[in-house]
Amino acid sequence: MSEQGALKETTYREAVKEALREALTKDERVFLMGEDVGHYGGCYAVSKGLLAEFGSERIRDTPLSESGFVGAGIGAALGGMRPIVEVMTVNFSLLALDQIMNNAATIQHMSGGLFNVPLVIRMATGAGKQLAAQHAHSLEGMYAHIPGLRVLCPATLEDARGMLWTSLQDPDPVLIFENNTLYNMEGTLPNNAGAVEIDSARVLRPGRDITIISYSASLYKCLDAADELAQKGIEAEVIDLRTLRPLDDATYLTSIAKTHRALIVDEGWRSGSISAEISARIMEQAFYELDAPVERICSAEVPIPYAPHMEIAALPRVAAIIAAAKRMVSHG
Amino acid sequence: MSEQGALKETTYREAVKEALREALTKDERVFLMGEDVGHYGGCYAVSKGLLAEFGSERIRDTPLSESGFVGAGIGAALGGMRPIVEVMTVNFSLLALDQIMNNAATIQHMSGGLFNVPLVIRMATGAGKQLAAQHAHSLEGMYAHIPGLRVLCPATLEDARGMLWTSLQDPDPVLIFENNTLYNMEGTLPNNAGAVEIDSARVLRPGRDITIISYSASLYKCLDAADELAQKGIEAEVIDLRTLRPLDDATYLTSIAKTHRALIVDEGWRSGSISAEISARIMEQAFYELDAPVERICSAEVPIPYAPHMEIAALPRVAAIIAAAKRMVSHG
Amino acid sequence: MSNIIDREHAINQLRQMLLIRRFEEKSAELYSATKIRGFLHLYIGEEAVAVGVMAALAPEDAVVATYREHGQALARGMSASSIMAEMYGKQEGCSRGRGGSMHLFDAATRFYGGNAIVGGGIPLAVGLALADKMLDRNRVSCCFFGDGAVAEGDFHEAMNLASLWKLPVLFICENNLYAMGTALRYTQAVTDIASKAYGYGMPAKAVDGMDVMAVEDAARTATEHLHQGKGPYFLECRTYRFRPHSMFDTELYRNKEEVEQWKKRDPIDLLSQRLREAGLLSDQDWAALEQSVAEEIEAAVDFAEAGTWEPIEDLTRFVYSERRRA
Amino acid sequence: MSNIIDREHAINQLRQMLLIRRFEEKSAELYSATKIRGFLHLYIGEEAVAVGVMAALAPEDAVVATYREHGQALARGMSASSIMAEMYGKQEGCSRGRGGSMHLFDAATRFYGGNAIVGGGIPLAVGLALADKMLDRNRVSCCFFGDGAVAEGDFHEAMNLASLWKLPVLFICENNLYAMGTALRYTQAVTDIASKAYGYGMPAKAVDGMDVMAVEDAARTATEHLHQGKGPYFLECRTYRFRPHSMFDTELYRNKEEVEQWKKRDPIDLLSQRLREAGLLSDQDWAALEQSVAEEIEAAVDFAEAGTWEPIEDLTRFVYSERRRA
Ligand SMILES: Cc1ncc(C[n+]2csc(CCOP(=O)(O)OP(=O)(O)O)c2C)c(N)n1
Ligand SMILES: Cc1ncc(C[n+]2csc(CCOP(=O)(O)OP(=O)(O)O)c2C)c(N)n1
Ligand SMILES: [Mg+2]
Ligand SMILES: [Mg+2]
Repeated sequence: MSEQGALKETTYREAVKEALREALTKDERVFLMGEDVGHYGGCYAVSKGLLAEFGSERIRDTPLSESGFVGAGIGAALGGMRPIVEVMTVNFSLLALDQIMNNAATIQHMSGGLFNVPLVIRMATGAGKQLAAQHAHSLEGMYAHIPGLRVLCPATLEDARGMLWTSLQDPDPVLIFENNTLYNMEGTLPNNAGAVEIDSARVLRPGRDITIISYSASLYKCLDAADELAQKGIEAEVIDLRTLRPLDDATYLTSIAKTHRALIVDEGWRSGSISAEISARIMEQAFYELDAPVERICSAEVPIPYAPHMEIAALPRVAAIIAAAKRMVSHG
Repeated sequence: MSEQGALKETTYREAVKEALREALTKDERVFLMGEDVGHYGGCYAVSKGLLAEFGSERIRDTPLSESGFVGAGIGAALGGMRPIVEVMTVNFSLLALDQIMNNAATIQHMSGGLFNVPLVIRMATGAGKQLAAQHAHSLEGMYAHIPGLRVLCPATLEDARGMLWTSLQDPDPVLIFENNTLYNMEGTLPNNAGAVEIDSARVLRPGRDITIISYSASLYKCLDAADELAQKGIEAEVIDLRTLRPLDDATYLTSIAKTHRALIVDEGWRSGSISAEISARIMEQAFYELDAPVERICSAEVPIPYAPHMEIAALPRVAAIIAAAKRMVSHG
Repeated sequence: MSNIIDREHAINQLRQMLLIRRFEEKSAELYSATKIRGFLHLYIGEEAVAVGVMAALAPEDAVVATYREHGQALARGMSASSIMAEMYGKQEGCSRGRGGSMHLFDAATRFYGGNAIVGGGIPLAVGLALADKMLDRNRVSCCFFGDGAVAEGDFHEAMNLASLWKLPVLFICENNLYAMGTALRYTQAVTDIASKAYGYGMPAKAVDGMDVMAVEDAARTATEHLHQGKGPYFLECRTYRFRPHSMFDTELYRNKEEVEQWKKRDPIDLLSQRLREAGLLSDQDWAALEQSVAEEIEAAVDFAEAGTWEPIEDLTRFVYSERRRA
Repeated sequence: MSNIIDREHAINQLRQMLLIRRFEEKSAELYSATKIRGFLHLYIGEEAVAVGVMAALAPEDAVVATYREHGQALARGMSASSIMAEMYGKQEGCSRGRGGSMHLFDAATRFYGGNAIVGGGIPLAVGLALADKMLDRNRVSCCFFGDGAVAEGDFHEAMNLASLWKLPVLFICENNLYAMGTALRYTQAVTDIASKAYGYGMPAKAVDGMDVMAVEDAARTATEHLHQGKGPYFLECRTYRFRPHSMFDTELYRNKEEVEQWKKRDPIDLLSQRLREAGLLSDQDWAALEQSVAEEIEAAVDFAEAGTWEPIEDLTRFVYSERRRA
């Protein structure tokens, strides 16, 4: 960490844009490609203004051809460029999953190390805006199942600003998931904010009684819950996983060695979620540390409905986190 | 179970073909569609002969358009047919995942129950034939993450013969995964073999010392391991999950209440596998029953290599199952 | 122009376009009032396409639409009330409040949804047509999609399947020149969309999508072709979106002049003028139309307002069918 | 026929085709001997396509191929030894024994693999060409794919992207009339594949894929077009697979007569006859060719036999790069 510069007010959206601007400025091989990143300004206004700044070759609008332009991004990476491919949202990335799993994640191993794919793919993820079943998936956990990929989930302004550059230095494909509800999040960043490491999880809030493990937007529900729990005298330690693949086990295991209780909060569907993987790893590596079984709070296993009350009911809630934490701490 | 008829020698391949023949004969709305199911006779010879028997309308060769013909299968199901769509192997199904997740699995909930999708999708899965990274995926666990789908993994001749008809009676989309190494498996079936229930797991081998939970081809490694363990005086109970979604928790929980130890064997990549989900559920529902932490034996987290020794090294091995079981039983 | 003679029909077409227009103007209002949430994609300017095409379909035909489907749903005969209630998220809505604006469904009119994955609905129409063919039902499956969808693999695969298997699919491309904020010239190497049908051996026609009668004529020609079992038909309707792509769009990608030019060809004005010139539409007629449309929409809003919320306990219903094992 | 004058070149083309032929005959033998496992897709009968096209490529150009790529790899200049060792699964193989027959890779010749997902390699070629264009390198990216791949969405999306962005991609469709066991007439509504290029605004030509000189001429015309920055070019090579799709194929879908008819147009016979008629190939010349090819293949087999197994501890190497953070 270089010395911190003066703080400036900003938003998650601006932080991502700053990261893009920095990358495009520093490295000529970097370009941004995706649907509506140019003339429209980005579906979430993240790339607004960059077309004028960097031109249509480097801020490249694509047709609706997710598989085609993700595959083209892989090829461009093989050809010496450093593409940032934006898939508008994770919901549409299923159309490109064959390219991501069978090419991007596989070529290096399958070629015996001859070729690597320095590609960054950004996508918006998550529910919360009443966009209904086909626009509310949280599939970052599913992507974390695939060997050969790195999966990042920037939850803070610092990570939104800093993870992109580090990802671009990585010789392998990196997926960055930006939760759509975070773009308007406000906060401050040092003027000289820049690259951050992407290998470890971070303790967002220290505590002694229970470890709450989460990532992305759900973290803020965990922090709210932790505040309320504190008033009840329960000190929850909140951990931001930051990177879903490869997982940093050490950080949460260290915490559990202290708290002896773990609760995982995950916006993905419960069965086969990344939270299941973490629970299984705790079982395998910290079984004898546990004073209570690890619990999970995930989204209901339903396509996310449009109606506001139904959508809220389908997602992890602060009240549920508090209730679970209390139960776990009181018992055992 | 109706009274058992005389036994006849058969194979897994023949059992699936018999199931197809029965379905095509009994229900005019049933048809089989996929790549090379007709003139070629099926890439694994499963549908060999059916074209001559049922004609090219009902044994329908498709172009290489996985997304297109899976989507067409969904539409045909909505239109009153009972399509059996064969996706040659799970490796290619990624191209159709958008249709499977965003349409087949979602339409009923999203339409408030107005429309349902009575579609069966069959695919071959698994490694073991030196087909290398793009032809050796085991992604049934990934599909089991998706609400709205039923995911079946017939491991026995009985299930290969019986699961299809039951699936066709289901008003919702059912995915049937046939491990490619099982097609040549020989055995006997009663002449009157037919539909089987698809809701519950089954104890393949009773035991008192440890519960080994698995599905599909890996089960045979578990059974071999169990035989060897028996010689060492360790009685392993082997459970065939049969259905990965929805999971039948009761069967393995009942077993664990007896053995107090659970080992899960899964050909999928370890992180985020179905075995993680099962481990997490045991944590949540049987924590206090456990005398040792639940363990998992999965495939190495690598694209499956071509070289024979490397492929074997990447997959679950009998020796590893035995070693883990011994360690778990001896300890704690 | 044959239809002009049939005044009743023409007036009905005009009323349907007006209903869509006013319904969406009201929806935009209600969006600002936060009664409607999520994405709201307005069809304003494109009404002639849905109204013209639906006039050529029979009740037993099937329709698959996109997330911009209020027009198709209304023109197909779904009630404004059930659609408005859906956008309110009320359980009296056509999809129980689960789908919202992008996912309107209706069994009675065989309306297979609002699909919000661009191109994702096209293969469904192929399958619906396949079912009809295999069950010897002489019906049409009609799918609507935009110019942007033409770049998707699903478009290509579905076009080939429908033509290869000679299925009765009516492909309606609503070419409004933009895919969200990306102009057609930035998404297609060949911007003459209808011409692409020939690569699939499919008859195709491009029609003025602002002229409801031209659209209806072309659609009737198409459905006749389909009913003769000659395989699919492709119809490109050249139209324009007067409003932003969705309520979040700041329209940086097109200029006001272009929009104004197209507004001069407003499909509702075009038809009403034609009727007036033919002496078939008086000021009173028009006022009466506006009146009845206003009443229908008011009733729809009242219905939606009076609607109830689906109980949260029902959240997990319909993930799987309740009558397990058909 | 201009090339016929260049005897040396013609003989070299003949030798390359012969090398591929004998290499694959040997591979089939070794497959039966279980030295080679997995899928083995033979190119026998189609040699003129790879040999003709590669002659038009420069060393700095890039190639993306399919799982049926022994011919492309050899014609591109990869050593028979590294390919044979790969099929043996030895670490001296071009892909360390990890890829096998379907996944041959080589950095020196910019051979970006054997891709076993039908159509999956096509977008990669588009990206490779995009990189060249953005880096102002006047190079060609050439992708090979079969008639079956034309039905895939990836084909459609990649064709449009390449043409839209005027990228130097050479699309080579190896039309051998079958996708595995499914005849072209069962996979394409329009079986004239070259004609599809026009829907993407791409120049295209169909050429006799059994005539190596015709293929080379057409490929040179194509690469000239590409080097002038005029965008992509589509070349359909009409050829035929003499052998089964893979070693498991029982060929129920085609009859012996058809195969025999095509064998009369064996690309190797065609060229050698032409050379003999022109008095440019003597029996001794032929014997010498066979001899040198046999020696090269024997050496390759020896190399593969002598090869070593990658240590199992290396299994997890190259999932991620070892030099983390370039
Ligand atoms: C597969 C997919 N990619 C991207 C999107 C986001 N998106 C929604 S509408 C749209 C533009 C579609 O344009 P067009 O097909 O012309 O239809 P129009 O909106 O003009 O009616 C985009 C990019 C999506 N919904 N689905
Ligand atoms: C996406 C995908 N679907 C199916 C397969 C199985 N498969 C392998 S080769 C093949 C036929 C391909 O035919 P074509 O493109 O004409 O190439 P050819 O084998 O004739 O050279 C099929 C169906 C695959 N490998 N990938
Ligand atoms: Mg449009
Ligand atoms: Mg072929």
